[in-house]
Order: sequence, then structure tokens, then C-alpha cells
Amino acid sequence: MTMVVETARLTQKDFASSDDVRWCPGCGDYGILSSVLKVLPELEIPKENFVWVSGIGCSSRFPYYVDTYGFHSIHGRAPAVALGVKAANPKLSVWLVTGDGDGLSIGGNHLMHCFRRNLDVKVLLFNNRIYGLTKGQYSPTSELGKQTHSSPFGSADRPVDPIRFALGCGATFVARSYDTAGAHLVDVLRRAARHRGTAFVEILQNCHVFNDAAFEQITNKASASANQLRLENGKPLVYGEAKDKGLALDPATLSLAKVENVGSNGSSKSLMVHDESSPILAQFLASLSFPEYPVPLGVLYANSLPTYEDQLHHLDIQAKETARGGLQALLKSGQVWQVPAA
Amino acid sequence: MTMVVETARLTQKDFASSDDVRWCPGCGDYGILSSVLKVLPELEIPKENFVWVSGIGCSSRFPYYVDTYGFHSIHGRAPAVALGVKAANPKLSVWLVTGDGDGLSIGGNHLMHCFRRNLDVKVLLFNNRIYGLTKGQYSPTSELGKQTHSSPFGSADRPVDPIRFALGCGATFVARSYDTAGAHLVDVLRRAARHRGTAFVEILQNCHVFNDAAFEQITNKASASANQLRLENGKPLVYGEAKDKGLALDPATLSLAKVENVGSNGSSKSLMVHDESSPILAQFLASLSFPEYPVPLGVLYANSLPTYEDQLHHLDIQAKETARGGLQALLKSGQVWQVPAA
Amino acid sequence: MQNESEVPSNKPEIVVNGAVIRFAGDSGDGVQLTGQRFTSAVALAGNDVATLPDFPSEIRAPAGTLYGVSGYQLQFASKDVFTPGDSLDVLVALNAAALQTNLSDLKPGGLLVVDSGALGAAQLKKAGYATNPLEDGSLSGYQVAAIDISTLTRKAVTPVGLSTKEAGRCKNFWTLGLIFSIYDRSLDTTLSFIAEQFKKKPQFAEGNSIALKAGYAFGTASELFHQRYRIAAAPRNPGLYRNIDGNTALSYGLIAGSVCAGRHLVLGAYPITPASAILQELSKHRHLGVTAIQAEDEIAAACLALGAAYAGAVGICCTSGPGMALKTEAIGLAVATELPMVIVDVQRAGPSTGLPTKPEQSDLYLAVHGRNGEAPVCVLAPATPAECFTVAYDAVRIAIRHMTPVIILSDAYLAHGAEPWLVPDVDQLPKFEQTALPPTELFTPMLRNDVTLARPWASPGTPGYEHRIGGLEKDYDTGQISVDPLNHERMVRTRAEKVARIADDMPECRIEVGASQGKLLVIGWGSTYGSIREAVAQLHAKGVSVGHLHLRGLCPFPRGLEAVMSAFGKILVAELNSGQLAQLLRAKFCLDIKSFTKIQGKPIRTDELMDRILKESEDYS
Amino acid sequence: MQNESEVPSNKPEIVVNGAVIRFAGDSGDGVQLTGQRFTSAVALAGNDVATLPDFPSEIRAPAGTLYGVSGYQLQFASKDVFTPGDSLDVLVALNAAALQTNLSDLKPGGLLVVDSGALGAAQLKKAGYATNPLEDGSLSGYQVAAIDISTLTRKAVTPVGLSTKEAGRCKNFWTLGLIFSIYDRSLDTTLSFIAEQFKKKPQFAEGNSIALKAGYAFGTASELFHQRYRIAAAPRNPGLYRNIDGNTALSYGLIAGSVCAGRHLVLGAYPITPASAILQELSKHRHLGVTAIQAEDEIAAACLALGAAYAGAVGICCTSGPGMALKTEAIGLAVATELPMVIVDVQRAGPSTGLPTKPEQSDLYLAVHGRNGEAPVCVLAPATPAECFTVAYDAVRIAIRHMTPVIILSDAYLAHGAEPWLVPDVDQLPKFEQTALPPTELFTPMLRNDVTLARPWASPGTPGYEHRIGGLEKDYDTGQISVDPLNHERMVRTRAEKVARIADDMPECRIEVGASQGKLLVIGWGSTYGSIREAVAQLHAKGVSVGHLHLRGLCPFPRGLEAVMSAFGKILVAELNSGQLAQLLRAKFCLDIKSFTKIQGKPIRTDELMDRILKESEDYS
Ligand SMILES: Cc1ncc(C[n+]2csc(CCOP(=O)(O)OP(=O)(O)O)c2C)c(N)n1
Ligand SMILES: Cc1ncc(C[n+]2csc(CCOP(=O)(O)OP(=O)(O)O)c2C)c(N)n1
Ligand code: SF4
Ligand code: SF4
Ligand SMILES: [Mg+2]
Ligand SMILES: [Mg+2]
Repeated sequence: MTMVVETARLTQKDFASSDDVRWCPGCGDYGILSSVLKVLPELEIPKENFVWVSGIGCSSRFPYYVDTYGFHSIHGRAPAVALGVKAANPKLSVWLVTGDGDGLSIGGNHLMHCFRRNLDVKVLLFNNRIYGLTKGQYSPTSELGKQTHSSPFGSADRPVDPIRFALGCGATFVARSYDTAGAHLVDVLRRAARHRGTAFVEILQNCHVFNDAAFEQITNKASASANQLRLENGKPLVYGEAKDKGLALDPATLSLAKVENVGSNGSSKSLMVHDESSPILAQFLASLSFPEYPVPLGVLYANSLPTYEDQLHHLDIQAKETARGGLQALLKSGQVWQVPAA
Repeated sequence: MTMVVETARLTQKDFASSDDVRWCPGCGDYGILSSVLKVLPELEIPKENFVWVSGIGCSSRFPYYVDTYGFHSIHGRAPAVALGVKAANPKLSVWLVTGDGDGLSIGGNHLMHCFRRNLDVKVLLFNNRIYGLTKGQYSPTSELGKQTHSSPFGSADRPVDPIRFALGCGATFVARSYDTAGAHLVDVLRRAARHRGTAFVEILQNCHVFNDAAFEQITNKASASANQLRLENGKPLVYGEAKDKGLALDPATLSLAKVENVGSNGSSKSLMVHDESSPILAQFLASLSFPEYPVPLGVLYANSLPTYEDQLHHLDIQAKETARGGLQALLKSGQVWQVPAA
Repeated sequence: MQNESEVPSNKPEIVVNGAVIRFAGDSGDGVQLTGQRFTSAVALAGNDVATLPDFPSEIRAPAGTLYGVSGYQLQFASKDVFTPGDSLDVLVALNAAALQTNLSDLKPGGLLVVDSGALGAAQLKKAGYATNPLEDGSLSGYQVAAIDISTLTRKAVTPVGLSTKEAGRCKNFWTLGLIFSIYDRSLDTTLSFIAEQFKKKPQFAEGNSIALKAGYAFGTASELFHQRYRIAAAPRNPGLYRNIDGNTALSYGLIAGSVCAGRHLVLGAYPITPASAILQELSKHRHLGVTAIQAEDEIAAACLALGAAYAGAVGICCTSGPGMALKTEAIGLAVATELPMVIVDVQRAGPSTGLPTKPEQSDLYLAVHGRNGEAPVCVLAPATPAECFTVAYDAVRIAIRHMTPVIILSDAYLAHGAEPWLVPDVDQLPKFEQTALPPTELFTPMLRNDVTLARPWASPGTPGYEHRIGGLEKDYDTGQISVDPLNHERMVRTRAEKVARIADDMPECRIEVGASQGKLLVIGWGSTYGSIREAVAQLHAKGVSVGHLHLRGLCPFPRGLEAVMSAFGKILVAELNSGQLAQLLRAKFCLDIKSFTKIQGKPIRTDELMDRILKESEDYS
Repeated sequence: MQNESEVPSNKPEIVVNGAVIRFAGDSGDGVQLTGQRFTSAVALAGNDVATLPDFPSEIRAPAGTLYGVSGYQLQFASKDVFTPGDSLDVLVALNAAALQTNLSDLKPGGLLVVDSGALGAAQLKKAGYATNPLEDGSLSGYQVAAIDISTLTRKAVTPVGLSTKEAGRCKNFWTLGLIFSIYDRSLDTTLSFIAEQFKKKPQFAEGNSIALKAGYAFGTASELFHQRYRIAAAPRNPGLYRNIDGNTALSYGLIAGSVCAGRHLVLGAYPITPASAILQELSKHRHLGVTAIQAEDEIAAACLALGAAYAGAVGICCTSGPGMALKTEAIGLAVATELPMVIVDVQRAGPSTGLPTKPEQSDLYLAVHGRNGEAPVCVLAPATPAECFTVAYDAVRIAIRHMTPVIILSDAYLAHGAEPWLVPDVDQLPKFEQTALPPTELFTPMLRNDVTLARPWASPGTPGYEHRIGGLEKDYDTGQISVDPLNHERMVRTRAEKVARIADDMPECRIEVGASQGKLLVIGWGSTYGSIREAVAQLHAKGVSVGHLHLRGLCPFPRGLEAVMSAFGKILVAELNSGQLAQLLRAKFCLDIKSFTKIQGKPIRTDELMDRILKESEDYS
């Protein structure tokens, strides 16, 4: 019999920084922090190789609470900062935290380019459908007509959907969970961590102070099962307390139709089966509108493509083939002439 | 018999400005200009109510060549400038010209927000897959691996697809044509002009100097019919010289499958019929990859939704209900007190 | 109706000229509201008042932490008041952390009101106290009123049926009632405020009203307070008054400007502390022709304001430091296209994100110099909260008359500070001049007005004036794109001259207070007005040869500035930065100007400036 | 092998010291290439040379238009040359528009070579000529060589089988051959260049070679030219030389810096004229540890450079005015986080889009003052194309040693101008100092080096130094977020002092040429070096009491500046803007400094500056 001696593993405690957590009591961000702290030690990455990068917002305070390297940058620019970090040192595990304002209002362009490049970073977007840090103005994910400090007569802006946006920009991993989802959130974060390339996770988050209960219907225990469509790859799309409701393709209308009493009448074989690798299915899922349909949670789409880092590595190979020596060689390249000593 | 006396209509000439056109000889922009000049007089909008807004780039020189109001702004910001123009005067007909760099690199975020707001402007994106004005660097639509001045070993950035991006951002009208398409381009522009809300038109454009023949396979007479999928609402998806090829839904793989010998074997009834109002069909079309599939041209998606201007108007109604008098009333609102004359 | 709690007290009443009070407590304690209500009450009673709110950037910092303390200071008096005061007559500390961070500002012998119910062991520890200050003698230099406000409030409010937590939230009104009793104020306006504010939550309305009255009754009855203070109304010009803070005044000024110009106002703004309130205020007034758009970022905000200006509206954007930095390129386009646009920068402490809720005057360089190329713009700065109205109005007027972007530099202190304001009569506001369009045949986009050098404002929708404009250099005569070398120089110099001529449109420079010639001239700009004025006035009254000049125009400088300066032997610029105005003045006038600087995210104190003035005066002799 | 076309000529040979030549033609005429090849040839032959390329912002402006004219001017000589020359000895005009726009710069009696084949009626009309200048006597003041270059080229090249259009494109090499013959130069290096350049298109290689030789032969044989000129090699220090333009030199300097620092270089850049060439150059050298990323915009470029700096690489970004404006906020973050980052601004004429291809020095204010809050950075400026190498290298060195962003101000003239460069020996480059990390137990992110005040550069991946950083104000001791008032002031002053101490790391100020004390000191910075030096040297040689000081450090100013200035009675700053450096110096030193300004998108001419110097000297006496 061999004895397995466990080497000292990192624990959750190792990743909790000593900073006072400065979110409001009751903020959903606490739940996300605790799920993140559960996942990090599992990844078997040395502490010093993690970098948490954020923009500005309540959500963007996140890096202070994780005892790794961290960069609390400026509003909306975290993806750009992260690109630089990875370009300097591709072996780092870089995690971005952004908000619905930080990531989709001022920072939308950088997020788009991050997605299309497939930079190998994890992007956690805390969507509370409000500007928290600036005290309650509407955000790009706020509902049309929402009354806030900056929209006393209701917002005139149609919201953007983070998931559809990410898919439209060519993101290779797109998932959704919520602040208090516990094991579900941990699972999704774990999947994101393992994805090579940009992993986008929308996390529905409750802003207790300025937009309380925005996701109540989805997240509260009583209505959760009716309103959540929990996705599992290879499994049919079912929901409801007894998993007795499902979704099936209606080719005539090119949409997903609801099927009741799944299982009892054996209709489950006609149900749509989740396939993470299908970009079109992801679109079907992304366009389900709540509350008519349940909200898809889990990994909507995952596809393995070369990362930006892979491409850079490829350039290195190309460059080496044509490389013409070191620095001195460079300086004296081109047409040169020697002036002899007089 | 009644005599119909035509009132003096505007003609193409009325819209051509006297400025020297400063594009390179052979540039695709000339063809676009001439199609635009054909459409404008048709719209029966007084000249002074047109505003052409652009960013910076070869394409963005466009406003100088149309004898209406025009604003050649700064790189990437045309959608924001246009938002201001429309907010100040919603009855203006505002047209944006942007490039693949202007609109999708530096200006991507503004375009996204323009789409989601459904601002009633027409957006013409001249996609030449290169930076023209700065003399030949790769753009966000350049192919992966493309060698340019700024990517001597090939570009490391996966391109973004303008159409998929627009759909992901919630654009309500999405179409595609090309510089030398003549009547097709004129048709698409006409449709865009009539759409209420943001009308996005990707125009494939040849940069003769820095990216010549980028769309040769699609646009040249010889291969055009094989490589173009010309969309017509309510008509089946067919292509090829004899319209003998088509596309049909494959529900198993959730994709469009090619069908050969359409018509001869009657298979045309199984073909997918174009439906501009289907967001999912638009996604199917947008994900067809060339050269395996033909390139969809025409209106991929059109959906009538309230415009941003409609929403503002709605706010006006709300505001009027609660309005509390004029300026003087505002100034003396709140808790006031009178200091009597001594 | 006389409130039953406002029983006539039999305590002796002492007449004083004024008082400085600070309310301090946890962010959740409602300190800002308390301060605002007190300010409102004393102003309504005819006192002059100046305020200094100070709060953390955390939304709800964890309870009891030092960085979570929120404060609201005010000075009110029977004479004109220019600052919120240096040191406190009364400190109200609603928890241990507030006591810890604020005590040093209380005058020796001053009144300390402290909630003893919030000084539990854990709270004291969090606030860094090893021992209970109520017991260790460390408060012996003050007049201490330790009251278990938490418990008293809860008890008073319980009958209404609020939960313990909800009842605790009424603590601020209890405290307010107490202070009202000490300063012998009526509760009426506060009670009607409560009724209005909690219209939809009658339980809260009742709880807060009861708490207010209970605090008042406690103050009247308690032996802790031996006397009441009476502060008479300040003499004032007749008219209708209201309290106003800088952000509101600024918003009103912008609206008034656009209404009087007969133009729509289009605001492009992106929320940012401490400027968000302007966006929020302007959003309310669509019926006055105001369209306030929350843009996707500050660049879009500036560009949309500019687009709106092109289309004939008054284009406005408002922001603070980091957002201002982002507008740099767009403001350059406004310079090149010569369109009327007003950019408001409510300054906060930098660099970068800095101290987001604290005032500083360190964006002056950015406003005056922060653009690529030669890109002069007009820069104005209001001196007091109420003056934000005047300056904003003027900014709109100048932008339109001179066809130029105008930057207004406010700051976090002006933004939140409040003072009584004589409501202007709309018909008496300065009139707008707008150059009429030339006949279409003579029109070019760059045809300039002889007096102002302003170009014509021809907007889309106007037949016959179709033209193109942009950021490329334009021909002086035709307005077409031009790369001609001499034309470029001419255009650069013309744009500069256009801005320089705005000085003709500003009031001449004049001394605010003190000597108009003599040893020392103290120059200030923006929110330091009150401190400088007070310091100079006090010393001048004592015979020191010192005068105070305050600049509202920072670019161009007002006419007569050189003459005023030359009447003094020495010049000292006092500002909340490293000496930015001093450097600009030195550059322009080549005078050896001295700097008083403070970069602490706090206003200048009168006493510290007085010390410096005395020192400079001594050095001088 | 002696080329058959290079037949020994029997024309008289005149020895001259130097010459100023300008090639001018349509954008499509290949004028830039002609100029570059001529420069290369004369430099290889040992002449000193300075160049001035000048081209329109249109890619291919419509043929024959005035705004479509492209020019390339150079001065080459048997002695040191500092400017491309004021007026031309030789003007080569390849079309009517080029003749129209360039003739006024030709010296009276100078040689005009004009392609008479490009002076057709339509072309003349487009160029604004009512009559043919060859016939109307308007060229009588010059030595005119009207040659039908178009036809002669086509004829020479036809045998190779090129199309008429392609044959026409060889015109520039024909012209080059002609000028080579006049200045008696060998064709060898040009022929090998052609062979290399058109390796993949042998027909073009042959066509251009034939054209070159034909032009040479024509020049030798033609009676139009009565003599040849000989310009001897300039005396030079021994060593290996090459020609280099400013953008290339700057790129090499950055690479050399990062290689010598033992760090990766990460460039974030977004294309913009005239800075794109730096992005393009750096993209070629991945094998030297360079990652050049074309970012989505300038904000991303700056942020990624900063992210890279955080992660231990040298973070660089390069841009021009409008892009610089966009980086304002990100540079503020670099100041707050105290990370080593180099920002290159290749200035062009503004404001806004301005004149995108023309030089100007009008971003100085933006570089020094253009950030929100108190945000000082180091600002450096190279004086010549070759010096771009040194300054870029130094910028990397200073950024790392002092842990600060450094801005380099180049301009369109330096960017494209070229000069011979003594290739440095890599082993002789200044060494890098990098403060070692303290032991982990002592580490805080803000622990400062006593000498430089630099904080430690601890990068992700290094165990034990995990820390968080950002744009909020930090505690001086712990590096944690702090809102303490005195701490903020201390941090602001410390960051300023850190930048001020960089002066200890720069060479002391010294006079470039002329008097080191006396009546007038002319101060310059950046690309005006040559003009100022030349003007001062010429007048000083004539006995005028004038000296030239050139600043490489604009923030901080170099040590000893005050001393140098105080040795002169009067100071004149010459710059390509409205007087920005003059204002900064006035502000700092409180001296009544005068300005020579020029804002025409063109370098200063030696003669115009000499006039002003004389005037100032007269006024003085
Ligand atoms: C350039 C700039 N503009 C604006 C701000 C102000 N600001 C800080 S956070 C924020 C939005 C926060 O919303 P979100 O990203 O949704 O984060 P949350 O606070 O809701 O987590 C804004 C507008 C800033 N700091 N910098
Ligand atoms: C802020 C800013 N950055 C960069 C530039 C330089 N620039 C001008 S146009 C352009 C890109 C042009 O590409 P595209 O939008 O595709 O237009 P095209 O010229 O191809 O029509 C760039 C990078 C600029 N003018 N302003
Ligand atoms: S304001 Fe909202 S999002 Fe921010 S910390 Fe408080 S509860 Fe959380
Ligand atoms: S560079 Fe290309 S896109 Fe620009 S004008 Fe020339 S051909 Fe057209
Ligand atoms: Mg949010
Ligand atoms: Mg392009």
C-alpha cells in the first residue's frame, strides 16, 4: 500500500486579501466573491500567476479582495489593460471584473475586440442593470422605460443584451449565472477557467441599494425552477420544478417552442438537446425572452479556437524564420558605409 | 384629359457638390457616391434637411461630395455626433458614412449604442478590409494572417463580422451590397432610407491602392452569380447562374444546407424562404462562410421597432403631464422665502 | 399651529452672531439629509449660511469604519457668511468613528453632542479607540453632551410600529430636533418637508416627525444644555430667496441661457461624481426644451453636444476630471469647427481616479492647455454655489455670441455646497446677441463678425446655407479645406484673437474686499472665494494692507487685471492645486507671483490663509 | 564595373561646398522615392545631408492638382549640414502644379529642371496658369532646362516591354539619373537598390535601371548643362554610418532600450500619420522581444502599454496629436500607478485633424499640462532625426529608473527627415539601473528609492509580491487606498519631486553654438534645431553676440538652465507654435522671454530667423 502525501495546497483563505470589503451590506457582490474564492484554489495555479484586472464601479473593486496581483484601472478599459498584461507575460491567468456600465457602456468596444481576438482571459460581467458606484443611474442593460435618477421619465434607450452582444462579437465561450447561485456559479466559473480563450460570464447581480430585486423572479427559491433554464451539454432543454417543461425546435417559425408535460407523454425525444458547440443554438437560447420563456443559465456556447496568444506564438515562429540577428545587426542594417580613421 | 404638371424635382446634379473628389483613381468609393446621388433626389426630402456625418478615413471624406449639410468629424465618433444632430432636430435625414476602421475599430462602441437605441439614421459602412487613409494597415475586418504594413508576419487578430456585430447589438435593419453593384446598391440604399430606425448597410468596397481585389471573387461578373446569394423577401434562397442552387434548413445540424439542381427536381419547395423579419434566419445567413457558401446580399434583416426619437417624444408627453410652468417657475421652485423691502 | 413639543423653554437665551456646526456619522446615518434640513431651516429663518458636505466614495461603507464617516458642516450667522467655518462650535458625532475623525476640529470648550448608544466596545475598537473617550478624560476640554440617541429614538418611535432597524433610521431627525431646540428654531418647515418626502410611506413620515419632536423636547427639558442661542436674521436685499447648491444653480443657469437664447438645450453626459447631479437635474426639464442624454461615455457625450450645436441647439456636456480628460479630442474639434458648446468640469481631486468625492482645482491646466494643436477656448469659473447660475448663463451667452466652446470649472465643494440665493427675475437676465445669417449669396461657413470674429451659425434645416465642416484646416475666405501655410497661421491667430476678444464681454476686474492698492494682493478663482475673502477682510480690518481679487475669467483674463495687480507690491495666488493659476499668470504677465497651495481634498481654512498673508506682509516690509 | 552610361564627361567641373535641391511632382510621380535615393547616394558618398519631405494627406490626390503636389528637398554638402536649406539651387518640377507651387523657393538664377512633356494645356490650366510659363517669359530669372522627360523616359524604356503607363512610372529614375550626372555621382548604389527593390518584378527593375542610365546619359550629353558640380565628402569621425530617418531612429532607440534593460517591449499603437511608421517598424522585430499590437484605438493602446508595464515589460505607445488627446486619461493612470511607460507623440499641425502631414510643435502644452489633477510626467524632445535614437533610448532608461511615464515629442519633420548616423556600438550604450526589489517582508507597492523616489517594480509572476494597484490615491507607507488629506498632499508633492529629480539624470544644459554669454540667447527644442543652429552660427560668425541653447528635457528642465539664461541680456524662444515653450519658461523663471513663432506647417527658415535675431539685437542696443 502506498501512502499519498498531499503537498500543501492553496486554500480559500490564501486568496482572501486582508482589505476591508467595502460593498454595501446585502450587495450581491459578496456572493460572487465567495464563489470565486472557492474556485481559485482548485485551479492549481500559483497565487503569483493570477492577475485580477478591473475598470471602475462597485464591481470593479473586486481585485482588492483577492490576494493576488491586481490592477484597478480606469472606467471601461480593463480588457485593454489585460491585453497588455498577457502580451507581456502570456503564462499569467488573467481575470477581468467589469460591470454593465463599465463593460457595456464606456467599455463596449474593448470588450468587443477582446472577444474577437479570443484573448485568453476570463471576463466576469456583474450585471445589476444599474450604475451602482455613481448612485443609481440607468445602465445599458436597464429596461426601456426604467425610472432612475438620470431617467426621471423612464429610460429612452433600448437595452443591449450582454450574451447576444458577446455572440455577435465572436466570443468563444459565453455563459450566465447569478450572484447567489452557489454551486452553479462555482461550476460556471470553473468551466470558464478551463476554457482556452476569452471566457465571458454574465453574472446577474443584485444591487441592494439602487436596483433591489431586479432578478428576484429568476433567483428566488420559489420561482427559480420555473424561470431558470439550466443548460447541460448533451441534455434536452427542460425546466420547471419537475423538469416537466421543455423546449423544442419549431422549424416553421424558426423558434423554440414550449412543450408541456415532458416525460409523462414521452415527448422528450422531440426536445432540443443542448449543444454548446452550436452557434445557432446559442442564438436561439439568447433570444428567449423572459418572462415568456425561462432564462438560460450555464454555458450557452463554448468553442475551441486558437487564442490570441497562440497567434502571437505563431508570429514568433514566422519571425524567427526571417530573423536577421540581434540588436547590433538591426542598427547596422540597410545601406551602410565606413568612414575610415583619418 | 388632365395634364399633370410636374413640380421642379431635385436631380442628381443638385446633390453633387462642387468639391474636387479626392479619392484615388480606381477607388470603389466613386461607385458608392454615384449610387447615393441616384437615391437622394428620389426621397423627396428638401436638400437642407439632409445631414451627412462621417468620422475619419478615405470613406469619411464622403460628406464633402454631397451638396447638403455635412460634418466631417473625428475618427470613430460619427454615431455620437449624429445622435446630437438628431436630438437637436429630429426631422433631419441623417446619413452616416464610416469605414471598417472608423466604425469597427475606434468607433465600435458608438455604433453598438446607435444600434441598440435604434436612432433613426442610415449607417453606410464602407468595408475595404484595410486602413486606406493611413496607407495600408490591417483593419478589424482584415483576414487572420493578412500581411500588411503593420502585420508583416500576418495579422494575429481574428476579424469581426460587421453583420453579426450589428445583429448582436440589436440593429433593426441590416443589409449588404457592394461598391459596383449599381441597381442592387441603389435598391438597398432606398430600402435603408425608408426604414425607420438605424439602418445598417455594409458596402463591400475595393481599395484599389492598398487592398486591391479583396472582393474580386464576389463582385466580378464571371463568378458573381455563383458567389452571391441575392436575398428577396418571401422568395426562396437560390443562387447560381441559372438560380439552380439553393439553401435549405437542416434541423439536425441547425444549419443551412446546399441544395443542387433546384427546380429541375422540384426540390425548391423544401428551400428556405427568406423572411426579413426573422432574427434567427438573419443569424443563419450571417454565419454562412465564404467561399464554402455564397455571400448573402440585400436586406438580411428588417424589423420595425420604436425609434430613439419615438422614445424621446414619449418622454415629452410624460414630461408635459408633470410640467410645472416655465423658467421663472423653475427658478423659484422648492422652499422659498420673501425678504421684504426694509 | 404651534407644535406641542415646541414648548417655550425657560432656559436663558444668549444672542450670538453665528455658529459653526458639523453633523458627523456613519454613511448610513442620514447625516447629509440632517445637514441639508438644518441649512434649509436657518436660511428660511433669514440667516446667511454656507455649507460643506463631505462624504466617502463608498456607497454604504461598512458600518463603523473610519473611512465610512460622512460629515456635513455649516456656518450660519446674522451677517454675511462666506465659508462653512474653520473650527466648530458644535460637533454632533453619531458614532465612534465620527468622533475619532472629527474631534480635532472642535474648538476648545466647544459643544460635543455624542450618541453614547453608538460607543459600544466593538464600535470603539473599529474606530481605533483603546478606551472609551467618555471615560478616559480625553474629552475634558469640551462641553460634552453624551446622550443615548439610538435608544431614545427607538423608544420614541416604537409606537408607530416601525421595525427596530427602521426606527434606528429616525436617529437623524431626533438629532436635528435636539439641535433645533438649542438654536431655538421652529420645526414647521422640517415637519412639512417630512410629510412631503415620505408621502408614500406614512409610517416613516410619522416616525421621523415623532423623532424630530422628541429630540426637540429632550433638548428643551434636559439639564445638559444650560442655555439656548439666538442668531438673528442677516440683513438682506429684499426679494424672493431660496437655498441653492452649486450643481442645481449651474443646471438652472444652463437652462436659463438656452431659454433666453430661444434655442433647445441638448446635454450629453455620462454619470460621474460630483457632476452627475447636473445630468439628473437637466433630465427633469424636457418641458423647457431640454434634452438630456446619458451617453455611452464622455467622448460620445462631447460629440453629441457638438453635433447638437451644429444642428442649432445649445450643446452642453458636464463631467469631472477623468471624463474631462476623455473629451480632449472632441473639444479640439469644437475649436476647429467653431461651434457653441459648453463643457462643465466639476473638479475633484486627482490625478486619475484620485479622491472622487473631494474638491480640488487641479484641472485648470487641462482646461486651458489640454488639447493637441493650438486650441484656445474660453474658461470660466464660478466663485460660490449661487454664482454657478450666473456663470453658466454667461457661458451659454458667450458660446453663442462668440461661436466658441466654453469650459466652466466648478468643483466638488461648489457642487454640494449651498447658500441662500436671490431668485433672479427672468426678464432682467442679460440679453442674448446672435449674429444674423448673411444673405445666402454672401454666405461662407467662415465669414466672420467684425466685432467678435464669430463665424455664422447656419444649421441644417436652413435652406440655402448647406455647407460642410470638420476638423481639417479651412480656408479663411471660403471655408473649404486648405493646406496653405499662411492661411493656417492666419486661422490659428484668428481663433486665438476671437477668444481673446471675449474679454470685452466680461466685467472688468475689481477688488472684492480689502485694499485696492497696497502691499499684498491675494488672487483666487473658483470655490476658494469665501476663505480668501474672509481672510483678507479680517486682516484688512486689522490694518493689514491686503486686497482680494477673484477671477471668474481664466481664459481670457479679464481686462484691467494688469492694472489691478500693478497697484500692489506683491501678489499671492491661493488655490487648491500646486499653483496652476499662479503659473499661468506668471507666464502671461511675467510677474514674480507667489503661491499659496493646498492639495488635501479640502477647502482652504481662513486661519491658515491668514497666517500666510501675515507672513507675506512681514517678509515684505 | 563601370557603367557604360557613366561615360567620363568633358564638361568643366566646378567644386562647390553644397547644394539645395528639391524634387517636386504629382503624388503619383514617385518624388519621395527619388529624394530618398538621392539622399542615400550622396550620404554614401560621404556628404552630410539633411532632408525635408513634404506630401499631401490624400493618398493619390487627383493628378495635376495643386494640393496633390509632393516634394522632397535636401541639402548636401562637404561640411556639416543642419537644415534642408532655405532656398533652392535646383528645382526639379515634374508637372505644372509642382512648378506653380514651388518656383518661388528657387534662388534667382537657380537651375530649374522642368518636364515640358507635363505642361500640356489641360495641365497648365489645372495648375492655374493662363499662359505657358516656358513661353511667357516668367522664368527668365532662372536657368531653365525644359526637357520632355515623359517622352524621353517612355522612349528609353519601351524596349523592355512595359505598358505606356508603366513606362511613365519610370520617369522618376530618369530624372534621378539626370541629377546624378549634374552632380557627378555614381549610379552603382541606386542600381543595386533597384535590383533589390524590384526583385520580384524583373521588368520593372530593368525599366527603372534603363531610365536611370538614360537620364544620366542625357545629362552628360546635353548642351543644356554647361558644367558639372563636385561636392567633396564632409569630414567625419571614423565609424560605420547609415542614413536614418526620425521614425526609424526612434523605433531603434526603443528597441535598444528594452534589449539593454533585459525586458520585453510591448507596443500598443493605433495607426496615425505621421506616427504609423513606428508601429510598422516595431512590428518587424519580434525576434528581439518586441510585441507590437495594433490596438482598437489610442485609449486601448495606452492602456495595454500600461498593462504590459505592470506585467514587467517596457510599455510603449506611439501616436500623433488627435491620438495623444485620447490618451490623456490613461497617462493619468500611469502617473497614479507610477509605472514605466513611454508615450511617443509625433506632432503634426492642429488643432483637431488640422494638417495631418505637416509638422508643428503645438502639443507641448498637452504633453506637459494635459491631464486631470496634478499629474506631472517627464517630457523629452529629440532635436534631429538621428537624435531620435538617443532620446528614445533615454526615455526607456528614465521610465524604468524613475518609474514614471515619459513622453517623447517628435514631429512630422523629424519623422520623415533623414540624416547620416554613426551606428552606435551596442556595448557602449549607457547602462540601465533598475532598483532591486526589497525583501518580501519589507515590500509595499509604494516603498521608494531614496535617490530617485521610484517605487519598486514588482510584476505578476513574482511570488511574494502580490499587491493591488490603481488610480485611487494611495497611502504613502502602505500603498493601500487612502483618503487622508495630508497623505494626499504628500503623495502629490512626492510624485512631483520624483519627476523633478529626473533632471539629475540628464546632461547639464550647454550652448550648442555661438556665444555662451552676451546679448541674445536663442532657445529652441525639437526639430527646429538645424534652423536655429544655422542662423545663430552664421550671425555669430559675423560678430553678432548670440548663442543657441537647445532643450531636450522639457519637463523637468535640465539643471543649469537658469545659469545659462542669466548670462544673456535677452532671450528669444523659437518654436513652431504660438509660443508654448516661451510661456512655460516665463512661468518657471519669471523672465521676460520673447517668442519667435511660426505656425505654417513648415520648418523655420534660417533667413527668417536671422532677420529676427538681428532685429532683437538692434532693439537691444
Ligand atoms: C471616465 C469615467 N467616467 C465616469 C466615471 C464614473 N463612474 C464610476 S463607476 C461608473 C459606472 C458603474 O456602473 P457599473 O459598471 O454597472 O458598475 P457597478 O457600480 O454597478 O458595479 C461610472 C459612470 C469614472 N470613474 N470614470
Ligand atoms: C484619433 C485618431 N486616430 C487615428 C487617426 C488616423 N486615421 C485616420 S483614418 C484611419 C483609419 C481609416 O480606415 P477606415 O476607417 O477603414 O477608412 P478607409 O480609409 O479605409 O476608408 C486612421 C487610423 C485619426 N485621424 N484620429
Ligand atoms: S451600490 Fe449596489 S452594487 Fe454597489 S456595493 Fe452597494 S449594493 Fe452593491
Ligand atoms: S487609399 Fe484606397 S480607399 Fe483610400 S481613396 Fe485610395 S483606393 Fe480609395
Ligand atoms: Mg452596474
Ligand atoms: Mg477601410
